[in-house]
Amino acid sequence: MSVTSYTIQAVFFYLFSAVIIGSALMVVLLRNIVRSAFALFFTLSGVAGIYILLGADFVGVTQVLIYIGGVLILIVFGVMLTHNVYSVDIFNKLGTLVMGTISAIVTFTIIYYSVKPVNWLFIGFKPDLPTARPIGTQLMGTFLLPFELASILLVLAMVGAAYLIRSEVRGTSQAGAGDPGNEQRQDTAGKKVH
Amino acid sequence: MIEHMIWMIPVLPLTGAIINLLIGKRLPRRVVDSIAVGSISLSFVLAVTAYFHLISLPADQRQFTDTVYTWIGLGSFQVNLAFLIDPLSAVMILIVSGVGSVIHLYSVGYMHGDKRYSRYFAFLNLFAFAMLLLVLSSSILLMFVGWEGVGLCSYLLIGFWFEKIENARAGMKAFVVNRIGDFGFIAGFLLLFTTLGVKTGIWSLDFSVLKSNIALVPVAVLTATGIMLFVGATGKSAQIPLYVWLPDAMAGPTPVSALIHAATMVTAGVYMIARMNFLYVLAPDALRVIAIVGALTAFFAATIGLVQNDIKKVLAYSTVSQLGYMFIGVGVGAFSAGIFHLMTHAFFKALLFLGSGSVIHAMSGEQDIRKMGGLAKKLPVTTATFIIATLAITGVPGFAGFFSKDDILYNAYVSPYGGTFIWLLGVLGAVLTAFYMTRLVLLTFYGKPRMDHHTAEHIHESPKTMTVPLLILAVLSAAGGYIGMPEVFGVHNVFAQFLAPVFNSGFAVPEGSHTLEWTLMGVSVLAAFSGIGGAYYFYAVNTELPARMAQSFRTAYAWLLNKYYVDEFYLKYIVGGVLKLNTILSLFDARIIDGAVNGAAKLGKKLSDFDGAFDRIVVDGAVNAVGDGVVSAGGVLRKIQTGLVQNYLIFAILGLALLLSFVLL
Amino acid sequence: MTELISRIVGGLNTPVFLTRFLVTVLIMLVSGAIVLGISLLYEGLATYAERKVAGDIQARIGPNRVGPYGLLQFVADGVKLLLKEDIIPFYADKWLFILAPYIVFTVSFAAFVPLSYSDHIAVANLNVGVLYIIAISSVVSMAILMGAWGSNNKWSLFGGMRAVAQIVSYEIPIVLSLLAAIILPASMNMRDIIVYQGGGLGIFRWLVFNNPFTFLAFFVYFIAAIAEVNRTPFDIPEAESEIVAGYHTEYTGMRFAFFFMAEYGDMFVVSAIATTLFLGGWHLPFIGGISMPLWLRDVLQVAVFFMKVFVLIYLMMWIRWTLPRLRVDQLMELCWKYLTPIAFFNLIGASVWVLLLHGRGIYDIIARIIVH
Amino acid sequence: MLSPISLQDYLILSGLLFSIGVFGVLTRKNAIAVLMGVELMLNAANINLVAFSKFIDRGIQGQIFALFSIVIAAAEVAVALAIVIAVYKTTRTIDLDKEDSMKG
Repeated sequence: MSVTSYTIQAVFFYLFSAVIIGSALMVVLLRNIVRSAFALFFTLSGVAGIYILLGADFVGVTQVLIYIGGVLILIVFGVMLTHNVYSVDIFNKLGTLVMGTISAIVTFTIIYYSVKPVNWLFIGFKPDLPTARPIGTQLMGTFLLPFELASILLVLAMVGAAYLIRSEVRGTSQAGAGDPGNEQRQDTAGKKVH
Repeated sequence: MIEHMIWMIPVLPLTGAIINLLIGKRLPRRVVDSIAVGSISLSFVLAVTAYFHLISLPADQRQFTDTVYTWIGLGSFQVNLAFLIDPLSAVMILIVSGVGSVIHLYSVGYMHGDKRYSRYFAFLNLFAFAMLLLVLSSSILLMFVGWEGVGLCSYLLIGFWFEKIENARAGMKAFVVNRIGDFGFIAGFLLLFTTLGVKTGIWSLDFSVLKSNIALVPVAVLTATGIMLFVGATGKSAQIPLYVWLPDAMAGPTPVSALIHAATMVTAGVYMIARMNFLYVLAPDALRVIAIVGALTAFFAATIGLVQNDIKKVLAYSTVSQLGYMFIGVGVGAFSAGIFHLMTHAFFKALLFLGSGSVIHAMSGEQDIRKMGGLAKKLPVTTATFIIATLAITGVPGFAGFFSKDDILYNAYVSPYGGTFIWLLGVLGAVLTAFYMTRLVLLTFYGKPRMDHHTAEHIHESPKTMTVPLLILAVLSAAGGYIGMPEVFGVHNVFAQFLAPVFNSGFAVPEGSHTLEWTLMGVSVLAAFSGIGGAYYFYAVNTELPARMAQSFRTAYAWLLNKYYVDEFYLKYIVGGVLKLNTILSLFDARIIDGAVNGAAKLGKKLSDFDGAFDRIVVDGAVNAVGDGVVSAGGVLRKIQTGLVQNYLIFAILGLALLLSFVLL
Repeated sequence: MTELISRIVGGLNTPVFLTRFLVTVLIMLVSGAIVLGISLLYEGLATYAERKVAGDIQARIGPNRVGPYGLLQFVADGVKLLLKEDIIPFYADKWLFILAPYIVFTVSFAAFVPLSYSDHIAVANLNVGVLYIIAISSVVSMAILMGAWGSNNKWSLFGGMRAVAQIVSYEIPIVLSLLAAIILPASMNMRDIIVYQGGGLGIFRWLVFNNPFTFLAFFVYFIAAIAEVNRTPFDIPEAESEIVAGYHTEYTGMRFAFFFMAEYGDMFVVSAIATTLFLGGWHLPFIGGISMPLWLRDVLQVAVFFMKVFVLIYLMMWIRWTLPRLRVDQLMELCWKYLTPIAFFNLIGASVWVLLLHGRGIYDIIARIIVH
Repeated sequence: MLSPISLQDYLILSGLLFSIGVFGVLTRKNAIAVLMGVELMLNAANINLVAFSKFIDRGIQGQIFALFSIVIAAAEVAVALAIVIAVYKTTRTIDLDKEDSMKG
């Protein structure tokens, strides 16, 4: 590794860090929650960049695929489905704000002082080899059980989420089945909402 | 191959029963009876196959077991669902499925107009299943399942026409009386089971295991067990004192009477004792009891049969009497003679019942022989076959009953458990049997017609499905005895030889001389002919004599006609006694036990009143004081509980920070 | 090119590490600029081609005024779009409204990066190339949503929602059918995949002809890819008759052009993936074995690659001007009830094939049988 | 000239990101905004995992852990959003200050 590549790495590291920290601050500080959600896009992209900088190309691409293509879309949809974006003040009362700030600073202080003085056990230089194949091999070998469990977890989460969302819809669809008492029931349901 | 298809023999009728029970109502009648007759006939075919397989083996290896699965497995105690085929059970399944098939076929004609057609055949198939299970089982427990199963089917079929209350009552009577016997049966095999288990550590109900270890059980226990099992047999096989249900059981359809109450189920007791022969040969006292009870029943039932007027009642008492002969046979240790008579009796008694059914069918339901007569011309087939059966049961030489009855009487005479007394009762019974059977034939088929005009017009021979079974059984009744011809005729007793491996328990009835055998045979033949002749004199030559006899021996006649008032005796003293005991016990309950309980309760209430006051003032006061303290403290502390998750998180993070700062600093 | 740049930079009197740093940065910039230029040219020509094809199919002439055969029409269009008034709706969320087209264009442009144009020409030879393109194209949905929300227009929002639902759904059959092909070369590197398809007469080793399952996978992929780039018959996100113009209703001038160019860029990318994974990439058919100068070979390979891509793009245009649009429910039904299950079982079948026959193709097997 | 990037730098970056996430979780009123804070924290943790994988892991187990973490995050956000939407349907709000039915 030449000095140049160190330098280039450093440049990119600081670039990505700036993007991450800046957009993360936007995520937590912006008053418009939709903009928060889109700011999260830059944070996640920056983190993906950090991964690639660390030689983890597969993880980086997966980060883009799952976090940006999946999680973030879900969050934006969630915002759109539940939003009273412009009417609700997004921040809590001042007391909570102060306490939250203190907590965040205390957290960072603790992390900083527990990371900084440690003499980490480095293994020395490690070239950035392709990772896709070893990850695949290990997922199908050493980590087969967690891999399968993760798939089960995903199915359960999907079914659970669908159930949670559908639980209310089911009542109305039953009422819409066309029985005689149907209209009246819908009327009362409508009154309850208003 | 056939060794592993034994399970199908009972399962086939079961399948038929299930199909007919579940969907029989929706099937056409032709399909219903095809299923029923087909399943039992297939069983018969399998039974014949199994029989031929058995005789292809060497004589000492004629036994195999088809284990289907382990029914109960508790450590070393195992009951397998296993079917045992040996010469004894082979004979039995041949009789049950063979006679059963014939009677199923007969039922197709007899029941053709019945509204519960499919149910009838379902029950009949179910009975066949239970009976085959009984005779095929390789352990007492499984046998008991079949034993109870046939009892159940008997109950269901006796009360088949339950619209008439007497029929339903008859069914219940049969069931209750059978239960009394079953109690003895259960007690018997449990006593044997526990004694053997405690004494030797062999916990088993398997026949083969019991057989090889029976010598380890004390003779007293064996005798007790034998008598208890015999109590079970008296219930199922209608012996004194539990015979009373069988005549009433004639309330069921006639094919049922033929199959269940003549040919198969009632012989279960005989089969059971033959199956347990290894036990009985070690318990001679039990054998003596059996022989005496059998002999008494044989004579006693025959006397009642003399004067009955209902055609089926006569046959019912005749059945009781013949069962008594079988018990004489097994009771004197001549098991193969008993089984032989069981077989021949199955043929001719089934034939008699089916013939009577044919008569009843022709008479539009009339069963009283005083209103019959002269039917011979109109019912030629029925008459001919009925007469063959009568000749067989009376013991006319050459017919099946002759050989078997003679075998029993001979053995009763020479056996150490028998003796002159039992033999004499048997011979007298034979005279009476010949008498009442001849009376029955003469009154029914000959003489002047005594029925009303309307009935007479409708008399007709039965359809083919009914006469063909009659013919089959007639052939068997006439010729079936030759397989058991005694050695005195210069041939081998094939039947006894075939069964010999089952009964080789180290006991043999001593051989008498040929002269003695010829003499005894002569006495039997004489007895038969004297009975026939007497009856002929009374009912064909001098037809007024019976009425005059009844007049002059009025008391005796009344006793006989009312069956010695046994039913009334049971009702008054046993049932009544139980009811009285019941009253006394309930009084005891109400006065003494309830009184004690109530007194205790009153005392408890007083005590609890005092305790309650203490509770209210002292304990509650303390508890309330604590509670109030907690409530006021909680009122202060609940302020922290904002219900906002973020506040909790702040506390959690600051608390964690505090902890970590201890670690880091 | 690297030498050229380093010589230029070396002329400046700077410290060594800075020199090298500048070289690296410049290489990045220049190669980016080349790709950008080519892709812009391509996109311009593609709009021209689209109009010509449409004209052809509808028995018209198409653009024919600007330049010979109307070839310079796209230049005129570009100038017109640049000069148009740039309108930002008053109630729009300005940040998001402005940002969205750039992200869309950047992302579609970024998908060109791992493509392998010839044996030696590629912007970056990524080890996770295929996965990278899939990941990057899923970002498009995010950017479309951004613009749709930012427009503050209900047609835009409907179009954006539809686009996201469509892209997210059709990603599944795409990934599954691509997997069926990838398991044979066992690599996600574009160049490795193409190299795997070399040899023979040049077409029999193509993955599309490798076995029945890859053959089916190609069609599943191509159908799903048309939906992924929102073209007719799957253009419900911008269905004119229903929701005006979908998520770019409010966009004008150059911002609109970015969306427009992104669509043609996406077409190129999905066709290039199909070419790379199924159709043998830059392998020269029939004449691959003949020896020739390296530069000639590279030029021919690039030509072959582009030819295949253009054939596929022409197919897409053909389909666009021939078939009517699907309804939303039909669209989702096609994806979830047909393409996804087919692709899924296809993947299983392909895996079994690879497992049982050790990755041998159908022609290898036939050849083996004939030889024996 | 910039010094080479060490493990500490990555860890401090992740610590910073984590603290920002904590701030977001603690101070935001909107439930989905809180969820975004959680995502920031998860990403910070993943940076740690991958950085450790680069610097002190001989294999690539750290990266595999990160992959699992990403998968679990996806499941988590799906369920969390479903809960949020279910809550929204019943209470017509996702303002966490108003979700205080557990108040003592």
